[in-house]
Amino acid sequence: MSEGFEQPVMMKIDKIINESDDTKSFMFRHNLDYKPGQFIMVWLPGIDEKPFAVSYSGDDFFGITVLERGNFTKLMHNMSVGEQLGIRGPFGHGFSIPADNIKDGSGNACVIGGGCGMASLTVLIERLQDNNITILNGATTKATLLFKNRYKDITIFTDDGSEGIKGYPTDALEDLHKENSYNIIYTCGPEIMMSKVYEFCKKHNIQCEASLERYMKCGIGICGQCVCDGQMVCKDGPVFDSQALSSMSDFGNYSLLKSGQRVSLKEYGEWRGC
Amino acid sequence: MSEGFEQPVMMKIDKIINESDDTKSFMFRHNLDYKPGQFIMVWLPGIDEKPFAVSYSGDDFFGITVLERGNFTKLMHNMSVGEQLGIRGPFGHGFSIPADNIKDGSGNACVIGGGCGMASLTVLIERLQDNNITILNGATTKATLLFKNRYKDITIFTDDGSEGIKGYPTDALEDLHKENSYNIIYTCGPEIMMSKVYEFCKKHNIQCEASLERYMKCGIGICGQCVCDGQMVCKDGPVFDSQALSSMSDFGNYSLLKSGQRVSLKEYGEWRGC
Amino acid sequence: MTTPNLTIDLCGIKLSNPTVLPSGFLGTSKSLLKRVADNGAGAATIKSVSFEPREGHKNPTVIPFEAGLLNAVGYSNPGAEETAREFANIKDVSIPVIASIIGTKTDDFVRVVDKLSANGFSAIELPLSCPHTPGFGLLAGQGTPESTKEIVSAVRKATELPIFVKLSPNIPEIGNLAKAAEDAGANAITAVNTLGPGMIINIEARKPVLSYRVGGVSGQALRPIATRCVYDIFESVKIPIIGTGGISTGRHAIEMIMAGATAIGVGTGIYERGIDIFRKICLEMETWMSENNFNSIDEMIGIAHE
Amino acid sequence: MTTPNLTIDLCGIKLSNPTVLPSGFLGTSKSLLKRVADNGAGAATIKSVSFEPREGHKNPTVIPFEAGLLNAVGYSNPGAEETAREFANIKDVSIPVIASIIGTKTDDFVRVVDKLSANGFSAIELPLSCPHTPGFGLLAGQGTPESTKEIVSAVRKATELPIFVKLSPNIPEIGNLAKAAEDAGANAITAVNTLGPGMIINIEARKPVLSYRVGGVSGQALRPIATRCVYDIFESVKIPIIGTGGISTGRHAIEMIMAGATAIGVGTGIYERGIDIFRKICLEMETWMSENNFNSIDEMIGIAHE
Ligand SMILES: Cc1cc2nc3c(=O)[nH]c(=O)nc-3n(C[C@H](O)[C@H](O)[C@H](O)COP(=O)(O)OP(=O)(O)OC[C@H]3O[C@@H](n4cnc5c(N)ncnc54)[C@H](O)[C@@H]3O)c2cc1C
Ligand SMILES: Cc1cc2nc3c(=O)[nH]c(=O)nc-3n(C[C@H](O)[C@H](O)[C@H](O)COP(=O)(O)OP(=O)(O)OC[C@H]3O[C@@H](n4cnc5c(N)ncnc54)[C@H](O)[C@@H]3O)c2cc1C
Ligand SMILES: Cc1cc2nc3c(=O)[nH]c(=O)nc-3n(C[C@H](O)[C@H](O)[C@H](O)COP(=O)(O)O)c2cc1C
Ligand SMILES: Cc1cc2nc3c(=O)[nH]c(=O)nc-3n(C[C@H](O)[C@H](O)[C@H](O)COP(=O)(O)O)c2cc1C
Ligand code: FES
Ligand code: FES
Repeated sequence: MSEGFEQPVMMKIDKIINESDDTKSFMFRHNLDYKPGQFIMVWLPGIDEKPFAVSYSGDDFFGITVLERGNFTKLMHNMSVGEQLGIRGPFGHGFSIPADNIKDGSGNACVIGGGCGMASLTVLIERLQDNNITILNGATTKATLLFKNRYKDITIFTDDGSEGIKGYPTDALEDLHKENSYNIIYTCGPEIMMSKVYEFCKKHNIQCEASLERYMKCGIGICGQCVCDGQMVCKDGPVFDSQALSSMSDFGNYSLLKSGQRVSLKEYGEWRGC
Repeated sequence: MSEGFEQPVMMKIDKIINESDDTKSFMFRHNLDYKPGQFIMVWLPGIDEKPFAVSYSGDDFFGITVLERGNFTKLMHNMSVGEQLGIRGPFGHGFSIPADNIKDGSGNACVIGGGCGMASLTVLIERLQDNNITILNGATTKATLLFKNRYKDITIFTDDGSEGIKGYPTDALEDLHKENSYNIIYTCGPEIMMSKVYEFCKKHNIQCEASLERYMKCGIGICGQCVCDGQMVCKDGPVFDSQALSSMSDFGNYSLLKSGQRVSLKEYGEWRGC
Repeated sequence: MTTPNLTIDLCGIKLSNPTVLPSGFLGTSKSLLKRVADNGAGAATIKSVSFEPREGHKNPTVIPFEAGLLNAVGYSNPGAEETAREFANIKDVSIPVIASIIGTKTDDFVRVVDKLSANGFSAIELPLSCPHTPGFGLLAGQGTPESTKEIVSAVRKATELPIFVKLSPNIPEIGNLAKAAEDAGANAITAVNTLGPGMIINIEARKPVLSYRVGGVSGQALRPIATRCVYDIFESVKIPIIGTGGISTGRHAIEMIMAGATAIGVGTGIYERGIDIFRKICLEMETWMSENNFNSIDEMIGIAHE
Repeated sequence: MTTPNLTIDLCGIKLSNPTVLPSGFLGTSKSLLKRVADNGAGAATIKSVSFEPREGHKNPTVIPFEAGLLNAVGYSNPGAEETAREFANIKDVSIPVIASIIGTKTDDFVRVVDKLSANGFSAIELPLSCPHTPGFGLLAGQGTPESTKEIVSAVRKATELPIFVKLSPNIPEIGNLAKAAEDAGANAITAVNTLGPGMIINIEARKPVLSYRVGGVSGQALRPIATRCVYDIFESVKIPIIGTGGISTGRHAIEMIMAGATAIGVGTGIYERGIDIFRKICLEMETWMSENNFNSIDEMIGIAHE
């Protein structure tokens, strides 16, 4: 059972931050016992409920960062300070911090975020401050870049070169690893990107931890909706390590639609978009 | 809620002691967290369930003492070592030990038992060993006397004079109190006897604690069956102090039958007997 | 900020707060009703009474389990005559007292109502819904719209007092049944009686624990179902509802009121939180209402339907 | 002392132990069924499948409360064709797998059975009992003896596989319904589906939490009622019963078996104790059976009736 909220608790929006053209953060005055990589379910009463990562976390506040993508996120984007959202969770297993192999501070870690996947990585990055870390942040274009000013040492990539380096963050990995010799790479973003990171890690024998996304219903590991090869992303994940990923042939390939139909990630992405 | 067993737990009879012609004790190997004066409910599966006091209590055992009176106790008396009884509880509030007014060891206490009411007092007597106590034990006749050899300093009374002093223990109170100047008197037995003890205490301004008996159903303070003037004997009692007793005009007078009908204690006693 | 007003008007009966002691809990004597009143209840119901006395089932009759209580008391009661005596001058109790009346035939109900007519009860409750006593409630076919109409109409003729009809959560179309009661002249619906019945077996004894083997389920297990029943009934009738089932906190009480209840019954909660649960629930309601800008119970009734 | 034997024969299907994954839990993919098998389940049921795909209700669809879960998933499933594909060669899963089939009309059931005929399922389960999905189960009148007979007879003609009929705990005369199923050719009864429905309202939001507003109750709240249902059914039929509802320990499992179950379903327990609950329950059963001198499940079935 979860140690957090089993049922949604209504919380007032305390502040709204415009993170980019299509992304806002919603801040709440509440101390959430949250481990980076876990997620919460956000409820719009009478409408729907969806999973989100926690992107801000402090002693008396937390926040989530939401890309406007469909009806639900649109309704959220139309909300104002003082209005309430239902929050339950946190659920699932987060990242290992610090990972065993960098506990003594000698090792190096790399964090790679893609798109709004960065939202799952921000609290992780803050918890890793005492370690040697490289932060890579990719986006399609300048206007959708998230958190570019939140950290000093962050390397930015855009598909169109409108800001930072033109290209994917994964393109830079080979060189960076030669220089820094990573012990662990944490990643969250489009699954095709994470799958590339995982393959890279496998090749170089680096520990990899990736945060997966699947459509969720119960969020508590009973309905089987979020399955990825015998793993429940909501409960066994959403963060999986190299060992788990190696046995998940659906990773990077398949996901279930709301009906339970198993489709390619491309098809899932198209459905998920609206 | 009770800290003991909410539902009956089956326990094997470990030993059976013949206490008198018509009374047996049943011993169980279990450490029951029991305060003197509390009671347990004893279940004969498929038959009935009745309240009993705990008359033996140790680190790894406890026992109850049962007068054969009707069908239920007859069935119990026919049971053998190794057979099982269902036990739930303990329930209710017990005696105050040591009572505030004898905490420093300077005061005197008197314990007065009548008939199988002695069963409610034995563990109390053992817990009071370090204090100055007088123990009075009354019975109709020698053959029904309980625990006469269990304590060194015990004064025995029988109605017919077949053992000890002829008469009621209450008859001796006046003299004993002159000698010992009691701070508290504990009592359990026929309500007519307890009522006399209470009146005596009131007259001499002695604290009194009496353990009442009423027919019980739920045993957990919700059904109202065991009511005695707004008090639930199962939950607020079975032990009541002078202050509580003073506001209970039913004490010594009325009790409810199984149907809930309020009758004189005499009528109750006749029904209760079978 | 002013303290929220917890008073309600329950079909003409004024209650200082919405908490009601339901039938079967502590309602065996006037002395206990006084104690319940002292502990903050807004109203109280006596243990259900039949014309003739009944001993009820053997013990165990009530047994706690993880999610509430299982009971098969079997409607033990001293009969109408003795009940009239025990609860004489019931106005001595400082809160309204409701007489719960049972019968196996329509006539029985009327005979009991007559016997109690001089007592001064504030209302008559008809539990047409016990799931585990042969000859009564569901086991006597009293849970149908037809028999509900028949019994309510007969009692309607016999008394001027408000009539509460107590329904079973086992009825699928509970709204229809409530409507039948309303049409026949009921002034309020008590929803709900216990659920099931259920059974708990002691595996060492290899026997059901209750001597009657099965019993009605109350408490937490019942609460979501009671809430749904109240929600459904609220959409079907105009008369007020006494929402009963698993309420043990102020939040639970408010949930039931938002589903459509005007008053709320608190039975099994007494086991969980003690006899002063009525006062506790009222305090919790007041605090929540202040924090959430509600001034009265009326403002909250049924608002989950909007 | 020899270890007790947990194997059972469920109308010809051999199970290594009596624990069964009920429909709606984890049964969305073959990979999860394998995992359930690895965690010690004796058999597993797939998520109920209709002929056409169904998206089900919006979230929240499942919500925990103090005494179990409330759910209104709305029978989401990818339809018969896709299900046949996902569960192709189901014998790859090391335990017997049961196909749960739903339909709004008798014909639908048969069409799904036909689609799945080549998969290698061990049995067909017909849940004629969902309390909260329009067009299905109770809301489609499938909980009557007549419609039960009609559907079971039709499926009986379409398959040689054992047929399990899953009943609702809401049915008062559940024994009669089980008998109707048996008479029509059912080989086992699964008892029970979820109870209610129930409702939970979030008082700050002033709205029911489930997007469908109401949902079926499972878990602890359901257990005494499920036990009573199994007890009643055991007295009415000769075919075996899969007792389901609130089981989360070995003691609960044995209680259900003593009430009359041959196998036991474990759903909500997964939430309470994790996916390895099947193994935990088996261990607890073994320990208890050793201590209480039972050598096999058969010796315990229905002994609470003696
Ligand atoms: C655990 C978890 C939590 C989540 N929490 C949130 C949340 O809090 N809020 C929210 O709104 N969503 C959340 N999501 C959703 C998820 O982040 C997005 O669905 C995903 O990042 C796609 O985002 P996008 O649409 O911006 O991606 P896109 O714009 O399609 O891609 C973003 C970037 O990813 C990289 N990339 C894309 N394709 C490739 C490729 N082929 N190879 C290498 N790199 C590539 C590029 O840098 C690209 O710019 C969460 C997901 C997960 C797994
Ligand atoms: C809390 C509690 C726990 C109990 N637990 C048990 C239990 O464990 N086992 C069990 O079997 N029963 C138990 N009882 C039952 C109870 O003890 C008996 O019902 C009661 O003592 C009568 O017993 P009896 O039939 O032996 O009394 P009787 O034989 O009628 O009387 C016993 C003695 O009481 C005295 N007495 C009687 N009448 C008077 C009078 N008018 N004035 C002064 N003294 C008088 C006399 O000394 C007489 O000999 C319990 C009762 C209570 C209150
Ligand atoms: C021990 C017990 C006895 C009951 N007796 C009666 C009764 O006599 N008449 C009646 O209408 N309801 C009776 N009920 C049902 C309650 O009045 C109430 O409807 C039910 O317990 C649900 O409320 P709760 O969950 O708050 O207890 C009884 C319930 C219990 C637990
Ligand atoms: C989330 C959820 C989904 C369910 N889906 C189905 C289903 O599709 N078909 C079905 O027959 N029963 C379904 N059920 C009912 C279960 O199979 C089971 O009968 C019920 O939950 C009682 O068992 P439990 O208390 O062990 O969970 C579902 C239950 C839950 C909680
Ligand atoms: S969302 Fe239900 S198991 Fe993960
Ligand atoms: S026996 Fe039920 S209240 Fe005491």
